[in-house]
Amino acid sequence: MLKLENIEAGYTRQTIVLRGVSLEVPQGKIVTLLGANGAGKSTTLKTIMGLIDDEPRKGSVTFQGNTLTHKDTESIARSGIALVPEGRGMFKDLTVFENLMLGAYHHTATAQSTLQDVLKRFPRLEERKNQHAGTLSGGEQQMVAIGRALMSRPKLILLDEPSLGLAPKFVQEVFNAIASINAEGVSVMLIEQNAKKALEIADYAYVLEHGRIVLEGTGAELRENENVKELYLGMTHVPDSGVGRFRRKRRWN
Amino acid sequence: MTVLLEAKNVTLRFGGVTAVNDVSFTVGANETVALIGPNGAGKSSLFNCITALYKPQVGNISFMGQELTKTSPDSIASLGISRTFQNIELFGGLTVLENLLLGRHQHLKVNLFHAMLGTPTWVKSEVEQIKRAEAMIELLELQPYRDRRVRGLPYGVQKIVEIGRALVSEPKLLLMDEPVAGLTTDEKDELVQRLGELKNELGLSILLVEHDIRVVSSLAERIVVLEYGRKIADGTPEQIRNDPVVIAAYLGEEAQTLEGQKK
Amino acid sequence: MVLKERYEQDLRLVGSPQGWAAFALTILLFVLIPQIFPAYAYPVALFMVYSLVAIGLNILVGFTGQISLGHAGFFAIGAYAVAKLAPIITFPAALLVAVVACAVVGYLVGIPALKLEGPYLAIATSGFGLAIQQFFANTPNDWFGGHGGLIVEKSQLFGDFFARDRAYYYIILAVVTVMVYMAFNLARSHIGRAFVAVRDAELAAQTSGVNIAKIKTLAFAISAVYAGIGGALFAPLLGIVSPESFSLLLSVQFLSMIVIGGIGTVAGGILGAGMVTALQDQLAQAGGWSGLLYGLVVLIVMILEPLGLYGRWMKIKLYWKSWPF
Amino acid sequence: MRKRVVVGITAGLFAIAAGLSGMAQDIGVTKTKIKIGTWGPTSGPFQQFGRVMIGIEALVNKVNREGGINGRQIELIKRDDGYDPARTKLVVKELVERQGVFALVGGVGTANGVAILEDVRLNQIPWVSPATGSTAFSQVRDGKLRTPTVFASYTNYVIESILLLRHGVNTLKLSKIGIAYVNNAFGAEGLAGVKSEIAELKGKADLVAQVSHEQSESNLALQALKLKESGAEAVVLYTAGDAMISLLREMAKINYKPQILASSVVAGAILQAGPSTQANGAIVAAYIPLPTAVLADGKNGDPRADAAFAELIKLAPDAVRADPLSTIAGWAFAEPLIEGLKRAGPNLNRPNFVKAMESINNWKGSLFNSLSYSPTDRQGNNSVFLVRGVYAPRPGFTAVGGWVSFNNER
Amino acid sequence: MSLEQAIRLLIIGIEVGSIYALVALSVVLLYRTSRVLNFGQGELALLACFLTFTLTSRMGVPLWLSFLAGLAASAVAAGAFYFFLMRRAKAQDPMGLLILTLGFSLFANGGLSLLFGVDNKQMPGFVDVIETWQIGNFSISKNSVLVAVAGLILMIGLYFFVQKSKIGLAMRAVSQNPEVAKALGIPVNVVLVSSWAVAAILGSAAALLLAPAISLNPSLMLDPLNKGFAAAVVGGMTSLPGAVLGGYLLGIIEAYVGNFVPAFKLALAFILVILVLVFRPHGLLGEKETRRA
Repeated sequence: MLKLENIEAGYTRQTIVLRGVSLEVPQGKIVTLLGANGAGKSTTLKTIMGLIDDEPRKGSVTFQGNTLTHKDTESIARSGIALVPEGRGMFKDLTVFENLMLGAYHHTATAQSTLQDVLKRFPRLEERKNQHAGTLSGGEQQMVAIGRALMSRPKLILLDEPSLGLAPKFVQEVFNAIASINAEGVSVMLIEQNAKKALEIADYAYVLEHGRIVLEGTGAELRENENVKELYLGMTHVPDSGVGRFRRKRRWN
Repeated sequence: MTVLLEAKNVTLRFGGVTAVNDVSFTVGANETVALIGPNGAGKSSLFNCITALYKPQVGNISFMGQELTKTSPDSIASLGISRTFQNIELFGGLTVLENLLLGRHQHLKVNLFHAMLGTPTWVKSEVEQIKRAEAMIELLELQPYRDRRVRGLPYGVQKIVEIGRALVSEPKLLLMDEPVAGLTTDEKDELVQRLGELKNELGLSILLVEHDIRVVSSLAERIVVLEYGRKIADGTPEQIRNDPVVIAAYLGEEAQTLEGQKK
Repeated sequence: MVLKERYEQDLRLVGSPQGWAAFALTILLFVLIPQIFPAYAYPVALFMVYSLVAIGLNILVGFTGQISLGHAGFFAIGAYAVAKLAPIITFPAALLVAVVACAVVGYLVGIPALKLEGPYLAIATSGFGLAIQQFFANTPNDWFGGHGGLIVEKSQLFGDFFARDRAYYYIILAVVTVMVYMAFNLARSHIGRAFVAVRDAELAAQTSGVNIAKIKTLAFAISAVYAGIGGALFAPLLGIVSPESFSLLLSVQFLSMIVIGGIGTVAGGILGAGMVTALQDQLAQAGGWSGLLYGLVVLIVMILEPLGLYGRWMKIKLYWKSWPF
Repeated sequence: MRKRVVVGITAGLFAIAAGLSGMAQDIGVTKTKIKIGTWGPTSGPFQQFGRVMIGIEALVNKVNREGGINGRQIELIKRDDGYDPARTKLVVKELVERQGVFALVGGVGTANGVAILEDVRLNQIPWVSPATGSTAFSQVRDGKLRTPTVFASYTNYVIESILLLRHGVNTLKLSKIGIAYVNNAFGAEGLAGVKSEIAELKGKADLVAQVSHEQSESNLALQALKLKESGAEAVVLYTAGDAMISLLREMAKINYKPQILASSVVAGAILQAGPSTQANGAIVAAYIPLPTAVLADGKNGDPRADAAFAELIKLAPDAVRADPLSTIAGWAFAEPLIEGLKRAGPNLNRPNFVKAMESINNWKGSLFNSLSYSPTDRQGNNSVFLVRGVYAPRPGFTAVGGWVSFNNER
Repeated sequence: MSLEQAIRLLIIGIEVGSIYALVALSVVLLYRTSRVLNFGQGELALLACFLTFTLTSRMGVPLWLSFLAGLAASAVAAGAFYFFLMRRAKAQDPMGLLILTLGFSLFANGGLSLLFGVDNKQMPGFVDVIETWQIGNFSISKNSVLVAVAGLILMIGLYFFVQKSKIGLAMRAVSQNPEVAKALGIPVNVVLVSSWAVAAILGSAAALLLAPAISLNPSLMLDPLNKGFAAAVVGGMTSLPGAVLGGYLLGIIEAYVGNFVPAFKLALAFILVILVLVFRPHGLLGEKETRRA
């Protein structure tokens, strides 16, 4: 459905963040992209959405057979991709209702019925409809962000760190919501720090390191991979105090 | 163990909202204490009270017998407290070396005129600070970045620079606000490891706010749990893990997974 | 021992032999200008005066990140101090008064400015500039000459010899050299670092032991002193101080100097002052087109070179890495 | 000691300059050419004042076409200073030191002119007709002329305002006087003149209101109200042009109808304020006689002025249409310069020229009432030509009794 | 002070305040969406005035038509300035953009002076500026009423535009978080261009209302723009109601205080600014801005 081929991108001409990233999100699946801060996860999403001017410098992005490379964000969004941005991207001084309606900017005709669907999915938002988004709790804001993305009836939804900064009990709620949206046929691309949770619901996963895909496989495969276990799942114990481990080399096979 | 930092009945209100409600706790010499709790529990507010950025309405905080609620934020450093921030607060326009020199700011007693005229007194004092900063650069293996502007350095390096800036001021107590947020597990482990070493080497006390339970339990000797501005528990990691109040309020199933892992 | 030497070398303003050569050449050039190109003595003197103001403004705007649209006010205080007092207490003493007055006023303006940011500070400081202008204009005529201003005769202050711009030029050169030297020193000292720290991360600066209020008001005071000394040198150079000269337009012109020259560096202020003075000098021949052309130059610089001339220079320097300085 | 050195240097410089440019000739003078500099704002908020330069240029062109002066063509170099004194000095320095002009003519603005006065004094640069009515250009200090190479031909504002007020009080029999002025040197001199004359008049008239406005202020509703409250029967105007238009309209709004006595500077604006304001009937001081073409009824013009104006309208039609008064003023300012150059003869140098200028006595040219200089006096003109603004049959002026001169003795 | 005088001063205050409020609104509207203080606002308004003047007085086009043409021209010019210059400038920090608008202001003022001349022109108005209505023995100027009413209508219109229209909602979204708005598929460039256009229309409307009462020349907008900035700051740079409040407050205070201490009338606006900011650093109705990513 969504296909990235050999993407090279960065923010200024001198720097390069993505060095040939290729990945695929098949129809109706959840694909997760793991990686450390600065590995290029958010850059990948921004490149897909056309949010960085004149990028990617190399490679192509195709969505349902149409190329998205160097199209403007507006038409990319209209083609059926919705983004749930990092940090939830609330319009804090607008009401929950207004936030949601902005998601349906190009879908005025279906806005009302979609709104009913979204409110059914997140009943708590119904109560807070006329409240300013900034006054909501982190978990509720994340619901608004996801709901807002759904307002455009997307075929693919991109989520950038949806669990970041949420208390553990909200995290589960968010992941449940993602799974249920996917169950209704929306494809999902998920970027997460919380690798354990992400791998639980993902059909397929990629690991990004320094702008390259270093590992890929099904969710189950990656859960069992030793390196992933050590670096992202934290399954091994912190060794007792020793020396010389400060900047250890990583070993990828 | 001698008590270094003591907070007594601290209450902080913003308008009608009570951010911190009657919280008391202590940090002993060469002890690591973690503050945990859900978002909005008042952890950062408490931090800001200790660094005198906020003034609590009730209660007092003393550090080695010195009342902190009555001082200004910039004199905290000279008392021997330094801190790092949740979303890295570095001086992006300055080099790594200059960032570390800023950490020495409180030790600089040279006045404006010496500086503007570039007198030998100024050169002497500056050289002394550079030496200290240089030592810290070596300790943290930051040599490759010494003269690079901090803006644009990798995230992980920035985290280290920030810690370096906090340490170069020779604090007795280091406050760290989510030191491992945004790092990979690998990097987290390394940092935890390193902090443990530094703590022993420098005889530091550490007070940290952290979400990552794993980091907290491996680093902290004692954990203070906050919820809605109140302290709901205070004890060793072991005690906290088994505290039913904490489990209900915060950990939820996470605690169980953690338990599972331990086994 | 070796290490120590290296640190001290780091702290020298001019390090390499090539650097020294360039430094000496620059000084020599400035000394010789009135002799070789006497017709340019006045424009270069004016440029030096403006450089001081631009350096000062850059310390405030570029280093600490506080905008000011009111530096014409400090410039005016310096100018009036000399215009009024120099005939009574001699020029050096009047210059000293200008320094003290600007330091005090700059400090006082800095206090309310602590709470303000962005456009609020811009408009509030423009208000300060206006208030100073109105003060000099509306006080009784025997104080500061009211709207007509005060005439400053160099011949009265220095005798007929220094009344010539070519001679007075050297007085300006001496003062400006000292002030520029001090600015370069300040920029790389712990105080200069603290200025930048306050701009980049106020909270962290504070917890590192920087007293924000003190450092910000200090920046205001130093900035005001530079502008004030500029004004003090300007008054005899021009020969008249009148309130209408110290308008918002002048403050805007100062600001455009540092933006054109390069924000946040001492050299940027100097380059910008040079550029603006040269433009004024050259565009006078363009008749009705001069306003349009000046605007056009500003537009082009801002559209193409965000770091100003100094930024462009640094890029060229990077390109010609082998070039001595 | 120092003085002797300076004199020596100056003399030396003169000697060199003279040597370089042929025996008796001076800087900016060759066998075929005389370089003359002028400046004014042609950018920024005050650029309409720059139109004076067009009038100067028109006269210079005419003289050149007729063969120049003693075989020499005049090369006029114009510069824009944006009305900023620091830039004035910049451009005048350029004119004098890089272009090497022989003399300066015109030059708009009081502070602007003062900024170059010391240079003019030290370098003995001839300067004819600073385009401002300030008293600073004809100063006498310790019984000596401060700037002996400067020749003012503009009736200064103090004299102008006194003459206006005298007309109001003595001829129109008005006794409650108000003044509106702009907060700058021009306004201050107008105010000073009015105040001194009120004192002279010893109770025949009172100053019942004085209101001011800032240069940037263009809405004078408050000032109009204040003047009305004071009950002033006559209002003397030393304001900026656009502010005056606002003032007159605001007066009309509140139905307040005093006699207006306006400075020459706002004469142009009087014709733009509109027929239903007090501009209609305002007494205006002009420093030159008005040509028939400018007069509303086409009568009473001065034939000399008519001739000059006819030339001017051919040479600079656009400028004349837009602002006849400033343009013709430029012409007037240049006239004494031309006369001086003629009188100095073929052996043209600065000392000769200054002597020639000093010989001008009760000279009328084509536009002045009477222009006189002497070795002790550089304020050549003390007269104004009073006119009245009218709007029918077309906007313009009618003459009111011709020239009035200032006579201190009275 | 007599009652009559008090009322007269109030009328002057409201009339002037309407102009200030309109200019302040345009300043705030732009600041909210683009984080820019636009010093070129005055020249955009001048363009509208000069065009209206030329069309009506020189070419005989009906006044209302020229009026609309003037507004449209300045809207187009503003949109183009944003789209072709502001958006592409490499200096995207607030200071650089501020200087960019200053450069534009100098450039445009020079250009307009060359094109239309520098002399005072009589701008035609919908009513004769000095005609009055007589209410008892109290006269009120038709123009003052026109200015106040037209100002009010424009402000209400702006309110509905920003609060109720789709593009208004998008403007508010962009003002808070342009990046996210863009990612949602909101045409950010269209929104920004329209906010520049609407701001230009407000500023131009103020100038077109003001010009008939005084005279049209290239420095027409110097003072109103300064006061508009001051009013915007007094009200709070982020608040549209604040701009209106600031404008009227400044106009009225200036009228009363200026009546007693005329010498400091010009500085008054800024004294008010400083007084307000000392107690409320973000203006009367403004809020502290959250830092944008």
